[in-house]
Amino acid sequence: MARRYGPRWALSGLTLDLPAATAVMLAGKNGAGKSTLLRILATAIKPDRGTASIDGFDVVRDREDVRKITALLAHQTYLYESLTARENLAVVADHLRRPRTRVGPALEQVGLASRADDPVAEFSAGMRKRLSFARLLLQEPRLALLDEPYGALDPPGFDLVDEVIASLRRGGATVVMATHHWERAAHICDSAVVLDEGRLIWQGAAADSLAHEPRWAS
Amino acid sequence: MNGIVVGGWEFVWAAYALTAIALLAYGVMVITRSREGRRRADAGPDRG
Amino acid sequence: MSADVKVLVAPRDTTPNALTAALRKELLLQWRTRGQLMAVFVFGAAALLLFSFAIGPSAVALRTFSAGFLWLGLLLSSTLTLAESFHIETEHNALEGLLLLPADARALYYAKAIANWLQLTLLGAALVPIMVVLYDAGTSRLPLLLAVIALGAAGLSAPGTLYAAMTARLQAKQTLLPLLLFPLIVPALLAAVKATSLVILGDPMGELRSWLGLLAAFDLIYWSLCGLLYGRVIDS
Amino acid sequence: MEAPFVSTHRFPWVLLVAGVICLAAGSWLGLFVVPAEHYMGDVQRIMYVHVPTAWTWMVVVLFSLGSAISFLFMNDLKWDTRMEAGLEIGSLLAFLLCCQGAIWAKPTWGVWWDWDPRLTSTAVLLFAFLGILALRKFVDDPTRRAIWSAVATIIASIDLPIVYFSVKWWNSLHQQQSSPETVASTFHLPLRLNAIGILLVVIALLALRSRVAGYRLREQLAEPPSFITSEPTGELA
Repeated sequence: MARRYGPRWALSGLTLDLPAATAVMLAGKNGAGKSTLLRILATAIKPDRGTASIDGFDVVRDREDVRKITALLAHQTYLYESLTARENLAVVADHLRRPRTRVGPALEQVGLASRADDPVAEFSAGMRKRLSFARLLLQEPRLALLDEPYGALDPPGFDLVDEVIASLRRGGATVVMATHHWERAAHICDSAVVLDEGRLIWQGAAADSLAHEPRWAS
Repeated sequence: MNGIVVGGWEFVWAAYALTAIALLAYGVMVITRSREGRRRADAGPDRG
Repeated sequence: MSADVKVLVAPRDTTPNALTAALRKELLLQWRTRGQLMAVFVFGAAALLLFSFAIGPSAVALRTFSAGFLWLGLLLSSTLTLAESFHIETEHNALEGLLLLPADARALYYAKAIANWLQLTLLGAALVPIMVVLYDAGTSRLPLLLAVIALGAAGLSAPGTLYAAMTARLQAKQTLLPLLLFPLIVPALLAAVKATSLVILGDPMGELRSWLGLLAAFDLIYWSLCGLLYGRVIDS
Repeated sequence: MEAPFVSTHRFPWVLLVAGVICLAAGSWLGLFVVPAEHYMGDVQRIMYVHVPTAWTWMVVVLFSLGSAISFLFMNDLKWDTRMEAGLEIGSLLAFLLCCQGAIWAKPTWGVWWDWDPRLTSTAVLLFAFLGILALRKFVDDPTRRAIWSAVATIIASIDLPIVYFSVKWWNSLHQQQSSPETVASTFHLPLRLNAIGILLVVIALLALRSRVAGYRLREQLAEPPSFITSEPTGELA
């Protein structure tokens, strides 16, 4: 599978196996292709070469089916500034064609119940990230794709991320997390995959990734 | 209609000249570009 | 993922269909950003004022061209509202967020086009009193005038929404949107201006019906064609 | 999406030469041999270049529309290069038509622009095509640029007949009796010769211009690095 950005190859020649209901850490330097991989899995972008499939659904041909079972926490928040936190989630619930009853609990789960009716324009980066998490939880994905989940969060926020990942896994979902906080992530993930220059250079149990110093850690 | 239009050759020449010049200029531009493109393509096919 | 794991999908009966969900969002967004619509209205009114300065104080001239000024003012304002309608979608990539849920692209298009149409019709109606005062262009057939404004606004919002989606992320979007939109809506502009002036200045030869027919045909063609092509535009 | 194959066949040169010969012959006949038209006098000779240009322009617009539709269905960038050629040459021909029309209108009606429905529609489509060419300049990703400009080309081309009819009605109050196309039969030879001539020239230009676009695309779409296996697959989750 490969994805091209103009003349530069962001992700090329990658073969990857992610077992079900596990948490996988995706590590690698900036520009290693982590985000590109997540966006291809989430069907946000199409691979230029090769194929990828989730649960047997091809990310290009069966895009709608893949989208039904995946959820992406992207760099961008996917939120509407002028709407309140509750309204943002209500919009998502409507488009998921599900009742809005899940909006309240999702807000509580990410600790935004007190700010539910304030417009997102007044939110800090950390609170927006929490709201994005709530948005992801609403989708009840079978495959959660998290791009830098710890980004812009405060220490209590880190605990929230671990909690959310744990609750996703309890629900039987698989979590793929691209992150630079690999010491912390290694503790809660089962396996780890390391990318460099768009190519897979190491794969194994998350604990092992801490043991020896792979080249990318420097 | 204002009867027989007398003369007007300058307008005729203007129309023909403009068309000829425009097509010629565009043709030259396209031909040079396509030659240059081909030369660059032959020069570095393996550049990737 | 082993095949025997059953996927528990929540019940979907008590929920809106794709179009109403998208429409609900659009109307909510428009209510929340109504301040911007006010600003665009002031812009349109200022444009109408400038037109009268350009022509001069002769009441007769102003009155005969009042329909043209109204539509020019609305056309110039429309590029602002259309561009803004997609700025809120691309600001934090909310549109991609919806598409990944998944949400149906065609429903999103028609909801946005309808919202833009409502906004433009509202804008046009709000500019009518300005026109009546500045150009002494009153009419006893106000409902007919509003109908013409609504039809003309529909002709602007269908292609306008599509081109706003295309140019939303480009740097030169302020120039590209009008550059792409204005040549396209010439028939709608001709028909709308003609119909409006027939309503204001009287319709001795009963031409209004044929102009409204042309406007309706234009709307029909572009509301269906743009809906068809929208998926490809935001998909890439 | 695959970079398009660029042919290096020599047929455009043959067409170019043949076209120029026809144009020369047709123009020579139209300018010197054929008698002046009874009402219009010598000014009418502009028709021998204006009418063929108009016919060829129509062909180029249909070619662009066809290329745009083909690209949307087949996703093959070679159609995108052809559409780009069609858009550019279509704009050139439209511009020429407007100039010729103005040059013809001045001595005939005393004004540079007489709002003839055909000519006005050409001018409107000229601005539409220029807008699409501008759009192509601002979109970097080749796939997105191809899809967006194909969509815009389809929308603009379908608008052409609507513009024609709306201008025709709009302008019907002071419609002139004779339209520039009423040409007596004895004048057909220069007309046909020029028509064939300009058509051949334009086809050659289209072929060459789409090759230029093809070369540019090949440079922009770098080939994947050598170590890529032919069809890597990623079985995930």
